[in-house]
Amino acid sequence: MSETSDPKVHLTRSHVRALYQEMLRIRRFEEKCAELYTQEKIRGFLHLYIGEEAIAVGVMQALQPLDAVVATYREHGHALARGIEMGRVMAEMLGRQDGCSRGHGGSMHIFDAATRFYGGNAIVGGGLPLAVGLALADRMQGRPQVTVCFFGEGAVAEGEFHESMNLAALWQLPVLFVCENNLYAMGTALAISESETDIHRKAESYRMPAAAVDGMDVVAVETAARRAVEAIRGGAGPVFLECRTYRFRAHSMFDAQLYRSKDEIEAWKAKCPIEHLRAWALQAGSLHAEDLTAVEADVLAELDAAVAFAEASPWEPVERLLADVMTPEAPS
Amino acid sequence: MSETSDPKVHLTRSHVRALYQEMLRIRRFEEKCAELYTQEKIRGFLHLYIGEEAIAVGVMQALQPLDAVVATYREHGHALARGIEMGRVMAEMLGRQDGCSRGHGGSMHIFDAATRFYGGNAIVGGGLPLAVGLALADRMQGRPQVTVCFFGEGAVAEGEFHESMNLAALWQLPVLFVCENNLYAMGTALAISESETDIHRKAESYRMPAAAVDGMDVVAVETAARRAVEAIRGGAGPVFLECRTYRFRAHSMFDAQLYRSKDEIEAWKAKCPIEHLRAWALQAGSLHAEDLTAVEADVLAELDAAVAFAEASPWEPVERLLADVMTPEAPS
Amino acid sequence: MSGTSAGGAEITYRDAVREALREVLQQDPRTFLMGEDVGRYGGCYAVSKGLLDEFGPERIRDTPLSEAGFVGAGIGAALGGMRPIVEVMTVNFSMLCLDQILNTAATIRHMSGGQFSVPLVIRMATGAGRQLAAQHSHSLENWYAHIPGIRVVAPATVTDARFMLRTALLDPDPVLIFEHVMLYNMTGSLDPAADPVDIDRAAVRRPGRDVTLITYGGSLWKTLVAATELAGQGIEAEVIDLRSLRPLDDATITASVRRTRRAVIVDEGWRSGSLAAEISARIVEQCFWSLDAPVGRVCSAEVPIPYPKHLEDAALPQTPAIVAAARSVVGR
Amino acid sequence: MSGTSAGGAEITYRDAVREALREVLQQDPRTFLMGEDVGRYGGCYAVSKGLLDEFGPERIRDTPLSEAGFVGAGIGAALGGMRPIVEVMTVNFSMLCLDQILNTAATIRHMSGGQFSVPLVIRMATGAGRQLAAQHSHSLENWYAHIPGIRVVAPATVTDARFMLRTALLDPDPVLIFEHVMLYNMTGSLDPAADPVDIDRAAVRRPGRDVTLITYGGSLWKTLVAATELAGQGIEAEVIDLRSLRPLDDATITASVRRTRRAVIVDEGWRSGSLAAEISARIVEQCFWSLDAPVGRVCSAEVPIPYPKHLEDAALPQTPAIVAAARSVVGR
Ligand SMILES: Cc1ncc(C[n+]2csc(CCOP(=O)(O)OP(=O)(O)O)c2C)c(N)n1
Ligand SMILES: Cc1ncc(C[n+]2csc(CCOP(=O)(O)OP(=O)(O)O)c2C)c(N)n1
Ligand SMILES: [Mg+2]
Ligand SMILES: [Mg+2]
Repeated sequence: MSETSDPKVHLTRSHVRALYQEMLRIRRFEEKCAELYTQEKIRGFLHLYIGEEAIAVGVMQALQPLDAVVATYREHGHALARGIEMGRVMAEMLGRQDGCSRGHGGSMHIFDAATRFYGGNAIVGGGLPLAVGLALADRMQGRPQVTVCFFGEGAVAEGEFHESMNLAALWQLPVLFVCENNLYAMGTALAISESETDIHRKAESYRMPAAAVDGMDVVAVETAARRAVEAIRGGAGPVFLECRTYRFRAHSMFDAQLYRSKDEIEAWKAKCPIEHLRAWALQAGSLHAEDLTAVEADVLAELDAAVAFAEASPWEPVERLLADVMTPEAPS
Repeated sequence: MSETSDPKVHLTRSHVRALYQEMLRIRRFEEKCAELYTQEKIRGFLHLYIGEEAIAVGVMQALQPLDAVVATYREHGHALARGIEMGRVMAEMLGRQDGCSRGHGGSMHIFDAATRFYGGNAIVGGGLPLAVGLALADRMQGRPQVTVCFFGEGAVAEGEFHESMNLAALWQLPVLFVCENNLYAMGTALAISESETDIHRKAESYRMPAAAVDGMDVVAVETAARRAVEAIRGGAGPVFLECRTYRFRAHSMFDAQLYRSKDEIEAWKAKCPIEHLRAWALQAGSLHAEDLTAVEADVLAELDAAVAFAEASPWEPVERLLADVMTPEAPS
Repeated sequence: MSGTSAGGAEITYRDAVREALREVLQQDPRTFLMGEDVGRYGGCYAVSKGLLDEFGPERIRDTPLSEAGFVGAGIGAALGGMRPIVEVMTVNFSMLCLDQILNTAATIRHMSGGQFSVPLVIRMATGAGRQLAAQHSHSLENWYAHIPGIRVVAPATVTDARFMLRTALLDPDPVLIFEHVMLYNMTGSLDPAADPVDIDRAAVRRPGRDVTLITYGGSLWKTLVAATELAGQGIEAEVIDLRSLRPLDDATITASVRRTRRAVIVDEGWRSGSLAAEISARIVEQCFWSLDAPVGRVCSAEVPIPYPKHLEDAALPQTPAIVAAARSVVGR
Repeated sequence: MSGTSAGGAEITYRDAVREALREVLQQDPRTFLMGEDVGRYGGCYAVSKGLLDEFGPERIRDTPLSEAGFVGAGIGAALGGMRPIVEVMTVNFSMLCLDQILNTAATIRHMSGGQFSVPLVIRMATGAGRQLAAQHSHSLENWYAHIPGIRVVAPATVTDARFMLRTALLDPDPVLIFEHVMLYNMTGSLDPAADPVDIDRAAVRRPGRDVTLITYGGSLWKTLVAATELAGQGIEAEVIDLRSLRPLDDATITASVRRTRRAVIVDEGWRSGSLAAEISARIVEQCFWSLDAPVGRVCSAEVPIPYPKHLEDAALPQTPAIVAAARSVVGR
């Protein structure tokens, strides 16, 4: 585990436990989702975040309640780490009325007004301009808030990435861009999609401060995120963080993974962020075996309750099919 | 005038004269266009290149007949320098049948199959992907050709710029990207549109070799272009050239130029590429006063003939309104 | 052309739009105008001239050439509590931000289960008639009118240009305002009774009993001229200005057609797949048994709009064609 | 679902598309397939699986996530003498390259006065039914069918999936091929007589005398089921598969409707501004005096498609609605 000189990351027992628990919540939640998918209770596209949990968990530590979050279609982890109730996220996965988006969106479209969680966007790169605008609104209204925008390294090739980076840097907006570089966009390896594979160096061409961080190390991510968010909140303009990571599972449930080797997958699995934190915490004495057991039990209890809540939730009645297309109270 | 160590640019009398004449052709042509615009013989948007002639003329020196050119809506200079007959370009300005695009396109849409001149594109940034594809076709067919793509610095903010730069660099395609940085996109100064105002540095983030060159110096442009085209033809992949220049006239005929000062305009006019070459050539003895007179006379004769040709050209008959929407010989 | 209604103050359409902008900017600090060259240049069509001095560069915000970026930023800013007015210079360029409009602005309310509204106004210039040729002359309002989750309006009179914006800004959902380029120079008198205006209802601009002519935007004036001509031939045409293209005001249309038993739709969009087709289909669905003749359509020829005046004129709906179509359905 | 026609070989729609690709790749060295994940991943819907091994990475070209870039590159490559087949994963993503399709591919022939053709094929998946929710489920074929300068086809049978591609590649102009996502797994038998196929004409998939049901793509099969059901109720429906959406085959439609005197159009697009509207308008224009009832439309509800199965089903045209609409126009 990386040592940190930043005073902001206090590796107290409770904090280490929280980091561990947050990552485990995501892991167990998604393992359950995969199971529910095979049972056909979850349908459509399901993109698992397994292996990448340290990023969402690390970054969210740096946020305040009124900060905003924009994520992608691989956003269960972000939703949970941001504090959306697991039951509501699970209900969304099942398409139920108590889902955080009333079940309209499913896996790819998780939204939550209370935590300023703006999706859940299944257009690669589509969330970046939104983040720019959210930050612009905060700035124009004099609010000291930060918008965090998560996206994959595949999105870097999109025009919307480029336009958003320039706007944010030009207008010096309070955005933290977090690139989750898991080396593949579906089956397309980074070297097949970018002429410059050192992604964080691209930020320099917008004069945006950037850093690369080990995305398998939750403390490293938290440290980098805290530093960045502090700078942004202080008015330094946008910051770019490239988190180097790997998805342990297929891109979605339809992927035969012809494009990468078992060896490569195994090598990365050995860097599992959860295992990594556990081993370090046990060795450092931050956590004891009974803490781990207790955390696991907590998580499983939460998960069971979430599934039960979701399965008990009603379906949106067909009469509401058109209800949320336009705001009802539109004038005239 | 910049000295050149590149053996490829031979400043023989005839070459200097040709450079001078080419620039003067563009200048006089466009002055005439402005006049014809006030006479309402040319309509629509008219974007003059006056002040920027050194770029088109310098770059075209480096091309072979089978190379391809992609330009913008400010492309009269490129069309003339590429060798499209002045009469056909003028007829296009007037919307006549003998125009190089049968008059369909006018000022913004000059095309010519014979010289592989692919427009004439009035969507800012829209030509860049096209250039990538033309180069891809050459490469896939084993042809040693280069595609030159001209665009303004305003286009750099567009997503299509970003996607095209990456594709060209990733696939190592034979494209010369020529950014005509005249400091303004309509009324928007560079510093208001780009967080990184040193445009050629943006090319580095695609790992594309780049250079900035004095766009008011035709020899400097030719030198840089020859060097780049030679490298590209040799298989080095794409190259980016930023030519620093200024438009002496308004953006189009509707522009009150509220956004820049008279002083700034005058300062740049003092760097006029044509005056600049003339003064240098006279001093160096490459050209004599009578050469200049002869060139001016040649150009005016060509221009008069072009206008006469254009004005004598018939209108496309209304019956052909739909004729060029689809290729007539489409199967089935 | 004169857009005279009742006896109010004379004003140009351009000034009416500017006054509308000034008013909302003065009244609501959450409002700002953003787009290419809206500030220092004064607007591509001089609509926003002077506003920069009055409201400053934060609220009259010049953007880089990044249509997806700044439209997306407008969506984000709306989500963040602002009331952005985004200007897209010309509907052809809006192809570059259609992803943001369709996949985000129009969709996020539904996807989020009704949690988020996007109180955004997008203004675009549309239409032909200025000899701007194949990439600046289209009328794609029909595409936008196809999208659930947004509202689309087309002010054809100075009164609507002056007052629709305020109502649009009160709407919690995205509203697109289409301004036909040929209207900006039109003078008309403001209807003092029109404030506040609804933006849902079509208006009968001329009563008549023999045939209903349905149109919107720039074609309204050609249609009114045709109606006058028809009156001279003993045919009293009722002229409906749709005003709102989504939703369509079926009640006004069907009430008129049931009375006149004949209808012609005049729409500058290309014929196949035009908005006119939708109106025709609705008339047939709702008034079939009242119809005494097939519903007529006068639309643009299916060609990218050509540059020369005679061909541009031939491509667009013109008064003689409207008269002919009306006579044909009336049968004399 | 089974797409059986005559007694040829059984094949899935997916395999039929793949065989079509293999054939053209083998026969014409100018042909190549380009798009996101067409190579190493094997295609988002597994259509191109195996082709990379057979044809190599130059001709089965994985692209970065840059829709505008690689579609534009396809246009350029077509201009440069290649015969590109560009795959856009899903029609929703095609918003990102619509500028290139509308403003360049469809327009360059006209703008250039007929000098340049763009022999490009673009394939896109379209439609709903897989619970992919609000950003992956739309049917925007109507938008493309509105654009002059391109051809749009929608193979609904395995035979058309197998043979339309070859004809499309022979076309000197851009052809868009829409493949409905629900068809890929469908099995049918290849019509051995169908080769070579025209791509201009609609096909009568079922003869009938009482009502004409007009449809295309994924809705064909629901419509045929409805026709069978109607037959059980004594109503003989003729079913027309449009096959070509631009141009529309008016002759086949009007011949049928003049005979049956009644028509219903089934179209998965949102109702307002649907392709169904255009067909309805044409029927009224061309067959008004033969019609015994208003033309019916069965379209999608005007809502971004919801995720849960029951709501998705409710949003889309289904067999009972088709039966009901047919009964309603038949009046029993
Ligand atoms: C504009 C667009 N193009 C293509 C897709 C299909 N698609 C979905 S996810 C994905 C890969 C994205 O990769 P990356 O950005 O690296 O994120 P990751 O999935 O690795 O987290 C693709 C191509 C899409 N959703 N949107
Ligand atoms: C996509 C798009 N957006 C906006 C415009 C309107 N427009 C035409 S030229 C221009 C300025 C372009 O500036 P630059 O690229 O620097 O080229 P320059 O005109 O200076 O040669 C703008 C904004 C356009 N034609 N296309
Ligand atoms: Mg990735
Ligand atoms: Mg410029």
